[in-house]
Amino acid sequence: MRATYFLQRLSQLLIVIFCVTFGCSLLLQLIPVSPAEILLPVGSPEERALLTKEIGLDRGPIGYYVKWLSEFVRGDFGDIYYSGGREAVSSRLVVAFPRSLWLMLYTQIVALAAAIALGVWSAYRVGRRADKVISNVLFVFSSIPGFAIALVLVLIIGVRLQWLPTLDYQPYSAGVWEHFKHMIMPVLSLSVGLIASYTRLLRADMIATLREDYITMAASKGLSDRRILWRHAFRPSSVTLFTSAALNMGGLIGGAIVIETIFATYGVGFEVFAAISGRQYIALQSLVGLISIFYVVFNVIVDFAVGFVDPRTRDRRVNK
Amino acid sequence: MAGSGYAHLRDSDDVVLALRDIVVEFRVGGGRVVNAVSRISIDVRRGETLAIVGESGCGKTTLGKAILQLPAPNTGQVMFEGTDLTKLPKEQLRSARTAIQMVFQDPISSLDPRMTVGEIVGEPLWIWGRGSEADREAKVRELLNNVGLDPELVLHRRSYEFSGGQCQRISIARSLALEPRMLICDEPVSALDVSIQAQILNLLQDMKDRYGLTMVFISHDLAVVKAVSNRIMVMYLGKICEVGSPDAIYSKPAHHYTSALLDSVPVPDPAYQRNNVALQGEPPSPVAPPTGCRFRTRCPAASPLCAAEEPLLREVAPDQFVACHHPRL
Amino acid sequence: MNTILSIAAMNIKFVTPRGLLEAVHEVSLDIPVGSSVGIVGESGSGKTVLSRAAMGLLSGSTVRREGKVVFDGKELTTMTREQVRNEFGTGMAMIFQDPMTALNPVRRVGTQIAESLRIRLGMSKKAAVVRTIELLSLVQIPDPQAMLRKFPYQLSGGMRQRVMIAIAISCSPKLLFADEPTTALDVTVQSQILQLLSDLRRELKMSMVLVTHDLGVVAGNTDYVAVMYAGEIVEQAPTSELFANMKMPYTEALLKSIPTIHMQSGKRLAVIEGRLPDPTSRLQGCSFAPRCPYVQPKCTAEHPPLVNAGNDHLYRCWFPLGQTIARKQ
Amino acid sequence: MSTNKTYTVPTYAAFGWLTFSTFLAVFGPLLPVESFRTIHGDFLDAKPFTAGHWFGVDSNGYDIFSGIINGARLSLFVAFITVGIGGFIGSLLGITAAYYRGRYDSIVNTAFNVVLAVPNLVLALALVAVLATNVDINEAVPTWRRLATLMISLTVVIIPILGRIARASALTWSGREFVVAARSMGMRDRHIIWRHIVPNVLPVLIAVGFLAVGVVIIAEASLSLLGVGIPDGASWGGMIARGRNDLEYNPHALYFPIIALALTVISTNHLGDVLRGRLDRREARL
Repeated sequence: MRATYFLQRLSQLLIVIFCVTFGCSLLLQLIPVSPAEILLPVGSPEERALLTKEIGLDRGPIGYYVKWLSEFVRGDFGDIYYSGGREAVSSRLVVAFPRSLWLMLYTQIVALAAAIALGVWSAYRVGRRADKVISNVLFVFSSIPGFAIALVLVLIIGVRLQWLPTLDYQPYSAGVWEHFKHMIMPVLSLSVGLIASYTRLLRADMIATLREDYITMAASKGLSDRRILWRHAFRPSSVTLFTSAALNMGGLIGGAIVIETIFATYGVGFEVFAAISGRQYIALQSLVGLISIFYVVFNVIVDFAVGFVDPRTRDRRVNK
Repeated sequence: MAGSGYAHLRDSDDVVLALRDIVVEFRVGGGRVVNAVSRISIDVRRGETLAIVGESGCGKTTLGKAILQLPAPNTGQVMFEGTDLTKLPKEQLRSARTAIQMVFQDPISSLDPRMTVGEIVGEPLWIWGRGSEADREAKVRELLNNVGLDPELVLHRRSYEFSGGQCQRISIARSLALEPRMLICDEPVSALDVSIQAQILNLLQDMKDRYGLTMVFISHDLAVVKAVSNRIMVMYLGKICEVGSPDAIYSKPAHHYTSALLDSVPVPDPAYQRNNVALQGEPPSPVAPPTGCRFRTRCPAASPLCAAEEPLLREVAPDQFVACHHPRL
Repeated sequence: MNTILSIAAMNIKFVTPRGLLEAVHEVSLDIPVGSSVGIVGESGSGKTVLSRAAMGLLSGSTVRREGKVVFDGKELTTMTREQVRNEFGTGMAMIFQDPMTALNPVRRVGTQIAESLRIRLGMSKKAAVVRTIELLSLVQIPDPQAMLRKFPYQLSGGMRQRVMIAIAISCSPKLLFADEPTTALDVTVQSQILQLLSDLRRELKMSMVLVTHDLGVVAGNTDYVAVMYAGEIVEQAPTSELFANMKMPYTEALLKSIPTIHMQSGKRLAVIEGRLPDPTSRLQGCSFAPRCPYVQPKCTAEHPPLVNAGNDHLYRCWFPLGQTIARKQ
Repeated sequence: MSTNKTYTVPTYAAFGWLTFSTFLAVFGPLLPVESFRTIHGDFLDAKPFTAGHWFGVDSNGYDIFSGIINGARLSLFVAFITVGIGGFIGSLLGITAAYYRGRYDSIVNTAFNVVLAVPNLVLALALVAVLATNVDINEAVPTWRRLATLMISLTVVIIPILGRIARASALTWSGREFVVAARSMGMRDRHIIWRHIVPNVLPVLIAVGFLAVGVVIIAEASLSLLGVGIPDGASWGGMIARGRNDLEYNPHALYFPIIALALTVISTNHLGDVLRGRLDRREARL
């Protein structure tokens, strides 16, 4: 039963990847100018014709897509062209990807840790002062865009106080503290909004769970509040939280464009931006394809994680 | 041919509704199929109240909705006044449905919370463009009066301002607006408090007399059914166990399941003694029902024959039919 | 007579947006050791709130509780939460109406039962498993070993209710609260569970409070009955005395309005007119007065006190049934 | 937030701020405020509370106060239009999909998932880049077309967000028995959708729509920071982008648009929350 479900789900997600990438290549055909013209603004017609053939644009939309796909699955994500040369997207990703990955991981860890603590506490104290303060402060933070927080941090901590560097990224190899020093502000800017939204999700679900009969039942067994909160209430309340966290993964990998630009972290998001502003449509298509694969992979992972957290869903989804 | 048999069907002119070999199946994940209703045939005479009784999951509600084609049965005929509803095209079915109306179990879910009572009760008239606006309002007032609500007080209020019993009255008024000839009541009182149940049951009885209705009354509660019905059909796991008049079935049930059901009903009398041991176990899954007689896994009288062959309905007493190899009569 | 639980002058109010909702009003009730006491009432009568408050399970900023609860010689109402918690499981335990919502959906059946054993009784892991299996067989679950690793959603309603009973009796409580333990179940399963409860009560020498809306359930399973209406006890007596000699018109009306399988079919049911009282406003007189067929001017003007008629029979009525007082009908 | 009173001081404040900024957006040009394009050469880098320039002047000589008023018009205009159109298309798709189910539903649902698989900003950026490319790449794209492109892109972002919520809500409402009742009375599907489903889904959509306005305002500002927002950098996002270049010496050029933007988003989010809360309480009573 579960194997059938797994295959079903996987095929749905493959359809999503297909649609995203195929949609991308259709958009490419929509551009009123030949991409070769954009990529080689100073090239001769012969050079452009050669490039058109190399990319596969002479084969029509489907032929082009098939060619792109066969190269994509082999790890050839196309090239980025600039005056006087070209560079493989994959070689740029080798640099950019780890940066985005760390950024995403730290952000999620910080956001989840804070949200679980705050969410459980405020649900336990619902309606009391602590809950109200937490909820209102987080509400305000959830409405302030990440870039605004980033700019204010840069101004105060980076420029005025000079505590942390405002630009650039350092790998682990440059020293652990160096690495973290460059990560603190971007991670904070990204996670403040997430903390707020995660906490709201968890708090709402926890409050609903705490009203369930099985919590009263647990209380009538003579268990302590701490045990009831963590052993009985947290797990069934955390499904929405983890689902939404997993769905953010793709966005954090490829969508943290503004933050990566402000702090010059130059991860995948920045590569996407560079591809768009440099009209590198083939590179863009590969990058968007990669991001959607990320989205899909985390979708599958979270599906099974949810099945572990809440066993009811294992059978419920079979019934749907 | 295996089936539930046709011995209980009556061949007379006043049969309004005749169901023939109704099968309703639901697909669940993993290619499994739930046999909610399997090959049920039954008929209802004009002015009669047929009660369909059974525990949860026996398919009684599904059967009731299949009459209205909500959803349509997978196979089988639904003959209503001589027309087969399963064969009607969409538009004709739409108008055919007006002759059969339904009262639902959940009085709150069956009323749109954003509409006033006047709009709710008048809606069927609006759909079919019956009469002018003034005619319709007069009709709505009359209906509300008939179900025991004061039109002046309720007309402009919304359903969530009312209690369950009042909502059920509104729901009944709505179902009568099109002057249907048949009313299907799906557990109309099981969501209500005891003191309110009797009010609604009496109201249904009154409305039946006033509008000359034929009724199908679906319930899990044998006591409620006894109060309202002329003929009873007991269901178990999508099949008919027993069909007959209430007096026959309640005084000398022929099917072991019917008898077990009757024995399980709590009686409000401390001196009352049960004569049989309670039925053991719970109904098996409708995804993989037992072979032969579906009740055999819990039946005190089960024999190898019951597993091998499905019992057909046969007459054991005048107007009492049972599908059992070893009936109690 | 020894009492295991004694509730004195209990008042419970809820703070709601519409004002104070008085759920329980001046209720006093003693549960004798070893007895089974039924609390009967319709929705909104305060029966569930009363049982939860007696156990100290109602908490939160919206609850206002007054009164005294003495359990087994200890005054719960003056104890700390920590101390009250120490009475749970070993002293008092509760089973709930809907076993689907009262079992934790994400934890295995075995873990849920063993949890009380390990935490409340300090058993080792191994001993807890052994005892869990014993408990599961005690509540007549076939194949208890396999049951340990199951999740509640994989069980049928009856099995879930048995698991919940196993949890409740795991630490051998002296008093068991059963809050509508069979309402969510089918009628054949209901009688199994009621039988199980009464067997266990005898075996484990437990006292029991059975909260239900069904006079039929009360009749066969209790020694004493308290009838509640609008947050008050309106009649209270030993079960056989109550059914033989009803004093309160509400109790009588409730009994008469229940359809039974022994009544003649097609007969009109006796009805309690009107609807359940609004819990946010308390009437000046008797709360049943607006619906009472025997209402007198005094009933609407003055609130009747609880009167003792002898034989442990208490009632709250100015003009009790069976007394030769001229009544306007 | 979770008070029992329906309207609290923050609610009035949020409503007041939104009314005020909408007023500025509509009547801004009629107010006796100098055009935001006027360059005040004498007041370059003037700090806040300078007479005549209460919010100061930035390093280009633009008055920040008139910039904020003008930005209100653009930011709110873009946000309300895109949410309106995107919400309409999204809920049309979502509601019909939920009602009819079957293959149509799975197509719509997959389409929503496809769009959601691409991060908001990436999607908007890519659409802007593709749609705003001219035949002659050296010729500048006209302002109106860039604005239209921006709005179309943001609409595409909004459609699946609101569409999914409309679908989920419509799914629960179409399961209610009153819908079955309506069908049994012979009501036509389109009438059922229009009379029974839409009125019940609408309040949720309006509540979420307020949140979506916040999403669009932030998305537009992000695009501005990346240089592809509302043309001429006249929106709040554009002002933030310009202020960023000079943040060490003229922080007020950054603070004021950020405050205006944050207040607006806080207000729309808060109003969305209040509506949501009222709905939840109402549902709870049903």
